[in-house]
Amino acid sequence: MSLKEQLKKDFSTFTLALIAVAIVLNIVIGQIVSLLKLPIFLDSIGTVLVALVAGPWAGGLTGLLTNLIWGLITDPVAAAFAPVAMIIGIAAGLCAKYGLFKKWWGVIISGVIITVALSIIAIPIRVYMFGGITGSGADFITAYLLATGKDLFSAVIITVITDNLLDKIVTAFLAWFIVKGLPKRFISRTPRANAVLE
Amino acid sequence: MTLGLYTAGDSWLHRLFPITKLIFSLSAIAIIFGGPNKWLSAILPGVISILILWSAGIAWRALKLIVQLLTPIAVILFIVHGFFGPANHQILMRLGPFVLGQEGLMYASLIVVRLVSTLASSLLLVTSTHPGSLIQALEQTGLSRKLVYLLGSPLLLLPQMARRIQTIRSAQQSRGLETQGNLLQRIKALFPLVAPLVFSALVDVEERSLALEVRGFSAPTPKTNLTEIPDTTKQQVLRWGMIVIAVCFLVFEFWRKRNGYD
Amino acid sequence: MVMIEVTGLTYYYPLSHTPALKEINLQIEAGQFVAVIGANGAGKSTLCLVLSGLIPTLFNGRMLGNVTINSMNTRNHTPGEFAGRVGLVLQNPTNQISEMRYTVFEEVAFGLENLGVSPSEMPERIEHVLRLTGLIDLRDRSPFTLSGGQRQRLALASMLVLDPPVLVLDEPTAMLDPQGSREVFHIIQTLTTKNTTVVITEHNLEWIAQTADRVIALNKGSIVLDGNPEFVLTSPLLETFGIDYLRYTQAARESQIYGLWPSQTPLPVTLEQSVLGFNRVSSIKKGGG
Amino acid sequence: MRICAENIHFTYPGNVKVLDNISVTLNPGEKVALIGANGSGKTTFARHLNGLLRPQSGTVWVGDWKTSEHSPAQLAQRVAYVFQNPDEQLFRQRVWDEVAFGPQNLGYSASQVENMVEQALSLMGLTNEANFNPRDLNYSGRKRVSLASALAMQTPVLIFDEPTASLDMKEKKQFSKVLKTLNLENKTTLIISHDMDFVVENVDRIILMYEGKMIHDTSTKHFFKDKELIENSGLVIPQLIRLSQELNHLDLALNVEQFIKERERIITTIKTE
Repeated sequence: MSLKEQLKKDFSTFTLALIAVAIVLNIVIGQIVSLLKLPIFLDSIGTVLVALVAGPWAGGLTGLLTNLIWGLITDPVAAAFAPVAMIIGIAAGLCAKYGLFKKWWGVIISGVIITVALSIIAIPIRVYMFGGITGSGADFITAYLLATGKDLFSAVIITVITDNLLDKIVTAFLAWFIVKGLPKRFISRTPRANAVLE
Repeated sequence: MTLGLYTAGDSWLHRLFPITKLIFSLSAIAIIFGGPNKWLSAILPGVISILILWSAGIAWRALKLIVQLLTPIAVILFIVHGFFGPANHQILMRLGPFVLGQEGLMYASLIVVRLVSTLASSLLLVTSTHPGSLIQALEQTGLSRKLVYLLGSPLLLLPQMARRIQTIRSAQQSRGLETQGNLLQRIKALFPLVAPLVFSALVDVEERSLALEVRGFSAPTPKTNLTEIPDTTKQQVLRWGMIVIAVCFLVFEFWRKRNGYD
Repeated sequence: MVMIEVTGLTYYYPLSHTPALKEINLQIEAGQFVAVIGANGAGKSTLCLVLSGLIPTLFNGRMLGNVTINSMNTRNHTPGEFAGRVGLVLQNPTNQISEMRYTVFEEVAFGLENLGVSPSEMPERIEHVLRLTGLIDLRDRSPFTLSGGQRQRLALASMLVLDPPVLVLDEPTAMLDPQGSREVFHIIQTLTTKNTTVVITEHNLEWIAQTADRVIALNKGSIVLDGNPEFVLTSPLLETFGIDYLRYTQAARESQIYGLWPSQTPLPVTLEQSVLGFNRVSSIKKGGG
Repeated sequence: MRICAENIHFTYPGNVKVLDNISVTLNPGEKVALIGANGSGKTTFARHLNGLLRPQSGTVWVGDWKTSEHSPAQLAQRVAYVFQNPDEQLFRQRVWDEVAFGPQNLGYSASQVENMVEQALSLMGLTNEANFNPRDLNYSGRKRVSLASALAMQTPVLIFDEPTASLDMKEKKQFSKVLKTLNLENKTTLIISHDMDFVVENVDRIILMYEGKMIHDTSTKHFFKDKELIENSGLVIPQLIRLSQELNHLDLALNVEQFIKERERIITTIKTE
């Protein structure tokens, strides 16, 4: 199948409606997390879900657009991290494609891979645009590391990874459970989901 | 929640073709981060943006937003880089065991100025443009309807889904789910709240896609638009002008760096 | 003129080994108003998807037989090509809003824009359907501020503006309150006077009895009864297919056993018919003294 | 268990008055329907009965508990509330586990939970679907799972929001049997519904709400006597009631059996005349 055909198949009207819904899930699920006062974000669960059932490109697009829309309606700063959100979707989609989302330990590994992948993009943005600071609680880690004599770059690397690892593993697990609970009728519309279900 | 940043109005800025404002913001951001003379490139676009916002009568709102969004970052930036900046040499002040360094402060200031400028120029776009108009303008400029759908429909879907969270929470509480209490209880409540939201949204996807199909969303015919947002030749020229200026700045800076002027 | 022709249709959803529809043969004339009834899981919704040309192209299932709608074989044409030729209204009014437009007026325009109708032609057509559906005063409102019934009327308007010769409705009132249902029924009824072919699945048998030209009963994916409302809705078999009788019919059926319904009179499907029948017994008894 | 609402008022932010001085008592063993147009305040009122909403003034008693002093999760021990849309609550991979969620939350032991689940599944005719993914069932199937998950909690009070929407004849008959069983167990049931044909055949008492007020609260039999009131409130009058009215019956029939009795009475009076 040529790339063009694959893209056409990956972006049917069904997939488009799915991506639109997933973008909204990314944005609103934060409300549940803050309702429960949990120390995670879960703001890429829709992205990972789409990546699992519709492939890395669709996943990447979901992440990218989520942050652009965020930028449009609540905080333009979020738009700066759109490439990061995109990488999360692509990485998750590739993990699924190569069969990592079949066993629980594979899901943990995927969470780690996603974290590493997003760090590669997030770190330069954080350092060059924001001087390593994002105005969240994670900045204390950066401050502490700088105080102990680390350079800015390594301080940010450690911060980004510690800040994201738990969140991305939890996200990967939730998305995995959800795909396993999808109805047959839905799965039949998204053949890629079979790579997740044994 | 949906149209959080947009401020309704009828100023000249509001009436501008959205793409003109978009190009302004993008050019400004390019110059802020890649223009020659770090400080001047960082400050100038911000000042121009604020002046424009002021003439459109929404400068106060934009400034308030800037303060709101950037204060935490700015404060932490000054503290972190001021006291722990890796490049600190010149000592300005001692506070117990902590040392305030000039290099760190200058670096933090530059970042803050850049962020203020960036935010001001993007707020110029988003506070004066209804998201719907921006998306329609993108469509008029040739963006595919599929992408337009992906940008547009989440905006309108958001409030509905946000309401659904409340219903799900009530439904699960009625089944005895405790959503407050200790950390373990709260962790346990996560899946029963998240999963119905996701599942119910996904169940709707099929019906939503069918509804789009029967209204010709993927019809092979060329599309038309009921209304057009007016654009002018003047604005077209202006847009190209801004792009040219931004590119010139970037090329100049690139050339300067290559020849070792820094 | 035959508008819809189904021959030897059997359809399996993907991953399913039992057919959702089995050996269906069906001809629907242009302008006919057909109601489809059946228990849950009998295949009503699947039939709707077939008759609107979305099965087989959109679903990866297996289909035997052929379906032609307005002389177009559904195997050879994409849903995009059927848009404007077949309208489809679904259960959930909210899911049918495009979420791309900010007013009722623009929402109705969405389909016209997709089909490339010239902008100068649009306002007149839109105003016409907004009047027809009683939404003209709400033209500048956001679709999201409408009640369920109003939204469903908007979904109808968005289909009707495309002027499709065939309109398929899959339980359009299932999620509405009585007031909303009444409004939607009223609009659909006006279509019977036009030459639109209408296929509707609906639980409200009383309304079907008053409105439909023809009723088709499905059971486990097969057509088991097909005829005018009086014939289908009073069939002694109806109960075995898991379909309720109208209370009028039920009352007369049971009254018959006690001689309280005239033996030569067909069972009623409307209030008027029941009143006539029951009163006849009283007058016979009176006359016979 | 008795539920008692005393002078409840409730206003949503933005000054929309939804409940205007509502007082009502629901007794053990009573089957009550709450009807009225959308926006009349039915749901808002019902959500006061299990503590999802707290009265801004007035008191709601569930047995000897005030709802204002207990969380909805605690009140779930006494009141089960089934929401209209099953998709907004189902989340587990198997029907069995889904139905077990409520009893588990209420702290029952594993063997008790098993018992409660089996009973509820058999009541709703879902025993054969116990191992299915709830989302592989069609909408009415999912609806029945949500009903079963409330029944499994074995609470003395049950509230159902549009329980029969989308159910077909057999499924409705099944649910009607469930209501009778609950009634025999002396439970209090409240049904919010637009399905008037179902309501008249299955409840003893009807409460009609209009713009935040309870404008009618009477036995089902009595309810339809006030023709004007019913027509003004936009209700669908059940077929048999309409037929009885057209035939000038003195006794308005709630079901076919009553209808036939009345016909027989009329015919015999004609004969004896």
